Formats: sequence, structure tokens, C-alpha cells
Amino acid sequence: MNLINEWAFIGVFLAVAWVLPVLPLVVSWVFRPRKPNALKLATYESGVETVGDTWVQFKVQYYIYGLVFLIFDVELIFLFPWALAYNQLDFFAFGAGLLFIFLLADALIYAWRKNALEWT
Amino acid sequence: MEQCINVIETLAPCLVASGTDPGLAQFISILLGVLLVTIFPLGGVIIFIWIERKIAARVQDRVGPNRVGPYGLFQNVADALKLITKEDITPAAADRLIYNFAPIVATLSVIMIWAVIPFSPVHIGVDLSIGVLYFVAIGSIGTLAFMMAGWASNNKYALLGAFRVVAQLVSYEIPMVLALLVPVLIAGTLSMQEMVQAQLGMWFVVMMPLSALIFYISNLAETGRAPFDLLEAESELVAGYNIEYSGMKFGLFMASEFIHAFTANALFVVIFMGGWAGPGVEQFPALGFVYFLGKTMLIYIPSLILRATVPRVRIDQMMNFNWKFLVPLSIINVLVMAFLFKVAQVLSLTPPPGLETDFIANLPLTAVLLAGNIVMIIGVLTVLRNTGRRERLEAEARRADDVRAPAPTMGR
Amino acid sequence: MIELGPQSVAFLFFSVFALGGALGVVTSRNLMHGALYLILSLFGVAGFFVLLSAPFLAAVQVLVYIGAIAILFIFAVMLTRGMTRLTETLNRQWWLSAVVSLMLLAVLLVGVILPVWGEGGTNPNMPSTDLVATTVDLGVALVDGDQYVLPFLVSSLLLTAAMIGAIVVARDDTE
Amino acid sequence: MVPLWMFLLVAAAMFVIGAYGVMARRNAIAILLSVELMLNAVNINLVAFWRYVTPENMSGQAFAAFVFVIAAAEAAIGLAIVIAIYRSRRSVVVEDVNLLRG
Repeated sequence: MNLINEWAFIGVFLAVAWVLPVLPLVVSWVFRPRKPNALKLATYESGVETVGDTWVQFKVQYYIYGLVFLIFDVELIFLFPWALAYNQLDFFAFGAGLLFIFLLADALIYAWRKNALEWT
Repeated sequence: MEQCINVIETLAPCLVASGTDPGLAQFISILLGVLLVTIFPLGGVIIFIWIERKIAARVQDRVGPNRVGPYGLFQNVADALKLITKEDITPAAADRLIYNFAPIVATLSVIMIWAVIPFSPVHIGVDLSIGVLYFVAIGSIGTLAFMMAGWASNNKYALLGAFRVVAQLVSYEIPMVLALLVPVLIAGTLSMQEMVQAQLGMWFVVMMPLSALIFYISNLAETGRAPFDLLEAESELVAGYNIEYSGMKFGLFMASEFIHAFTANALFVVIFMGGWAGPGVEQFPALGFVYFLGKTMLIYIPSLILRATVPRVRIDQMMNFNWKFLVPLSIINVLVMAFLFKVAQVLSLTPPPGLETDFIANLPLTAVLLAGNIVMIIGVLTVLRNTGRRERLEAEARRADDVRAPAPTMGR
Repeated sequence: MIELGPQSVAFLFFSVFALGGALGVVTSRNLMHGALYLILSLFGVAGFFVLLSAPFLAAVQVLVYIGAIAILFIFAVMLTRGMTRLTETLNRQWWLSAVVSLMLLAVLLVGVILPVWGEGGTNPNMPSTDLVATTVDLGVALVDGDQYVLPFLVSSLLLTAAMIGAIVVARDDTE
Repeated sequence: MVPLWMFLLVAAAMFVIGAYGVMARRNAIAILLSVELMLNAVNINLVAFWRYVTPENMSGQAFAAFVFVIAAAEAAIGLAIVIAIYRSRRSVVVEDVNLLRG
């Protein structure tokens, strides 16, 4: 039952930690003045009137960074258990890990060669 | 006797002994532990901001806050009171629910990390078996908060700022986690407390300075500290993702940023500098607090001086530095360290069972790993120097071309 | 039925998250909200993993889904601007889809859940925690020649292929 | 204690919701979101069966890890295709994408 106990702590922690940022917001909600007007609530863009839709087209570079990050993140699902068990394993495990990382490094090298990592 | 593992288990038996219902006793002890642990970062933030302002002021030859309270210590309390009583402006175009949730999520993601940070051999919120992975996972929720803030503000600058922040954070998370793999590999554990215990013989910063350096640099970027403070590039993005925030919501973003900076350094201390380890800690666990905070200050204060002195990098430089330098380097680092560790194990250079905490017994392993690190560092410096020279020459050549450009080229 | 303990309360809590989030994903008009609902739902699933004493998977769930896949979805939503606010979210066959889904649910209830429900099914109680394989065992199994070393390497290959493929497809070569 | 069938029930409900989303939504990104839901439902089942039936060996968790890989690859490629289609057709509505129709 120790496992559940540990996570009960995390659960209570989450509940308490949730209250901590909300509390100042509530206090502020009680004390702060409320005098909104249309001009005040307008979007601020460096003193110039807002033009067009906010959701402007973004460049695909952001997606590519997110993509490479996702692939490396998933790789960690395997690398963390591998690293964790590493000192009980033999050289075969090192070889498997080497091959695993090498295959992924390949993808990184490809992206590099294709200039996909370039911030343009 | 009860083994003292964490706050829960030291308090609950006492309550049960004095006649409380076991379930209730457990709940009370958990709640108390939670309060103790959460109050630390929140109370600390007042001090962190004060330290930061004082140091920034010293660097810039100013005095810094000195009016409110002794040495201006209560300046931040006054600031917080001001923020609370400020009018809160929610732009009319904003997506209200997400807009209001974003600062809460940002703060939450930082405070939650403190649940697994060991303060001393017996004082830790909870020693999860996956502690290292836990704080990486919680840290990634922070990324989401920036995205929510930028998107919900419905402002081009905020959204652009949020996109840049997220791109920066996700990029630098890769070298950070790859650098973390090496301590996990050597210590063979993901639990924070065992990570500290694995360093009783030798700090990991000595065994693997390169991993420590990569972790430190990517932590700077993760917390948005100079020179990577593009998160709040006032000059380029009119403050970035939190431009539309005001009042206490803005205050929460600021507070979470300051807590995060300190937290990142605390994590560095736990994983690479032995956490609470120090002489006399076995007899007096409370000494662990002192060592832990002392070590954290030891690397926190240089990071503040760094923040006050270095200029901001350009975003393309930052991204190139990460993808073309840090990520390949950390991959090579993991492989080399894994290989050397296995070799050391086969040659039985690792400390024999029962002597893991002994300084002398750790020396052979340390020597092997350190030698590998030094070779890698020399290689890295060579590469850096050559690349730097090439880029400088290229830039100078380009400049010369620009100067000469208007005139028609002679000959050839 | 089931007694009310901390675990079952947590289970109900997480189910509300998981299913509420799932409903949000399929009904929300705004895709950004859809992505955030997905995060809520996946958070609930991470809670299930904790209850099933697989904390490693729970952490990975948060790390990979909330930290990476959700961010990727949000980037993609932003890149396909203009489609974030379609006037109608559902296609013409939505009622047919609903019927098919309900039939699928019925099939799942009869085929999967009934056999494990009650006396005739598998052990209804959770085996004790001591038996559970840990993350270290997962690491050992992944690089064991007799167990999962081949899937381990194939998944690496798959990830490489996915990354290269996605870069090729997503990049704008017109520049 | 939570019995096994409750986990399976939630997983089934989640799978069905995801399936409905895949069949009924028009936006390609929304369809991919629904696919993620279905994959997660599968993961709940895998881990639940592992925990109740064979907790002592690693198969369930290993399978779940491989499902993560599939989910990530699917999201990466799927979204890349959506972005590419949007670039050429200015639409992510699946009914508009009938390039291969005779």
C-alpha cells in the first residue's frame, strides 16, 4: 500500500497547490477596483490599433521543432528504463542502446542536412 | 522502530500512539507535510526576488530596494499588496476561461516540483520511485501554461511570444533530459533520495562535469534566464506572452518565474552536487537543510550575476546552439558515459558492495569517467574554437563585401 | 457493488476527467479547446495508470502527451489558421456515426466486459502491490534478447521514419 | 478496491467516444485528436489487464510503451500531412480532400 500512500501525498499536494495561486486571485478579486470600459479592454498592440485576426499564419518551423521534440521525448520512454536497469545489464544491452540511439541520431543528422533545424 | 523515510511516516505513528484514528492520522500528517513543503517555495519567493534585485543592483552600481523594512526586505510584500489591489484587465477579445487558468497552471507546475525535492535525509515531501521523471513531466506542464496564456490573450504579440517560448522550452528540454540520463545510469535509480545517497561517496558534478554543464545551461534556458531570456523580450516582443496580463495574474507569472529559477538550481544541487550530503548529516539530519540551501545559494547567486551581466542572444542563435551543439553533444555524452561505465564495471573498478558511500572506493570509477569527460571537453572546445573562427572570418568577409559592394568589381 | 475507499473515489474522479475530456474533444467547436480537452482526458488516463501501479507510464503519459503531443497539435492548429472556426463541426453522417458508435459500445460491453464481470471472470481483485514488476524490470525486458529487444529497435526505426517522413511532408519546399 | 471491469468500462466508453469523433468530425485535426483518444483507451485496457492478470511480468507495460510510439508517430505524420494539404488546398476539411477521386 506504500505506493498508493505516496501518490495520495501527490494528490493532496495537487489540491493544496491549486489553492495557493487561487487564493491571491480571490483576495485580489475582492479588493481590486472594477471600472472596465471598451477602450481599456481593447487589445494592446504597441499603441497601434489592432489589424486583422490574431490567429495569424505561423511558419512551419515551429511545427518541425515540436516534431523533433516529440520524437526525442518518446525515445525517453525506452531510454529511462534502459538507464535505470543499466548496471545489471551486460555489454549486449549497451549494444542495443547504442543501436537505438544511433538510429535516432540518424534522423537528427538527416534533419540537419536538410536544413530543417535552421531558424529562418 | 519506524524507519524515517519521509514526513508522512514520521508523524503518523506518533498521532496513532496518542489515540487518533489511523486513517485520520495519515491524512493529517499528509496535509501537514504538504503545507510545510508548499510554504517553502511560496515564502521563499519573497526572499528570492529580494536577493535577485539586490544583486542586480550591485552589478549595476545601484543600491537596490532599501526603503521598506530592514535592507528593503519587505519591498516585495509591498509589491504583492500593490498587485493585489490593482485593477485586473481582461481584454474583451480574450478567451476568458483559458486566460484565467493560465497563471494558475504556471504557478502550479512550479510548486508541484517541490513535492519530490529532498531537504535532508528524512525531510522530503514524498520519495517517489520515479522522482526524476516526475519533475521532468511536471516541468513540461509549464510549457502548456505559456501556450494557454499566449493563445487566450488574443493578441498577436502575446501569441508570437508564446510560440517562441514554447519552441525554446521544448528544444532545451531534450538536452536537459539526455543529460539527466547519465546520473540515472550511474546511480541506477529514479528516486531523488536515492540519487542523493548515490552521491555520498562522490558528487556527480566531479564524475560527469559535462552532463552537469549541459543540465545547467539547459536549465537556464528552461527557466528563461539570461542569456536565454527571450521569454520576456521587452524590446522585441513588448514583453511576450504575458503582455495582456495585469494585476495579480501578472504577479503569479512573475512569482512562478522566480520560484522556477530557484527550483532549477535546487534540482541541480540534488542531482549533481549531492543535495543534503555533507559532514555530520547522519547524526543531525537537520544539518541537511543547511547544506542543501547553502549549495543551492552557491550556484544560484552566480546565475543571478550572470543574468545581470550578459546580453540576450538572438533566437536563431539560441536555436542553433541547442540543435547543432547541445543535442548532439548530449547524445555523444550519454553513449560515451554508458560505455565507460560498462567498461569500469567489467574491470570491477566500481565501488564494491557496501562501500558505495566511501570516498576512496569511488575514486577509480571517478577517474575513468572524469578522464572520458576531459577528453570530450577538449574535443568540444576544439570544435567550438574552429567553428567560432570560421564564423568570424565569414562575417568579416561578408562585411568587407558589403563595404565594397557599390563599386564594380575590378578584373576577372 | 464496490465499497467507497480512497481508491474508488480517485477512480471516479479520474473517470470524470477522462470521459468528460473525451466528450469535450469530439464536441468542441474550437480546435484549441479540443486540444485542451484532450489534455484533460489524458490527465485522467495518467491517474488510471497511477491507480494501476504503473507510475512510470503515468509520468510518461504526462511527459509525452501533455508535454509534446498536445503542443504539436496546438502548433498544427495554428498552422492551419482559418479552419479553427468551422461553421459546422460534424459531417452529414453524424447520426449514422452515433448509431455505429453505440453498436460498438454494445459489442464491447458484451464481448469484453461481461466475460470478466462476476464469478466466472478473471480475478476481480487487484493482486497485491508486491508482485508488480517495476520500471527496472521494464528496462531489463526491453534489452533482453529473449524478450523485447527487437520491438525496442523497431520502435526506434519507426520513430526515425516518422521524423524523416514528417519533415519531408511538412516542409515548404517552395521557398 | 476497484474491480477490473470498471477500468474496462471506462476504456470502452472512451474508445467509443473516440470512434464517434473519427467518424463524425469534419476537421482533419479533430479526427486525429479522436484517434489519440482511441489509442489511449487501448492503453488503459493493456495496463489494466496487465495489472490484474499478469502483474509479475512486464508485457503489459512494454506493450503500452509501444502504443505510445505508435501514437507519437501517428500524430507526427498525420499532422504533417494535414499541414501539407492545408498548404496546397487551403482546407483541412476531409470532405474537400478528394484528390484521388476519379
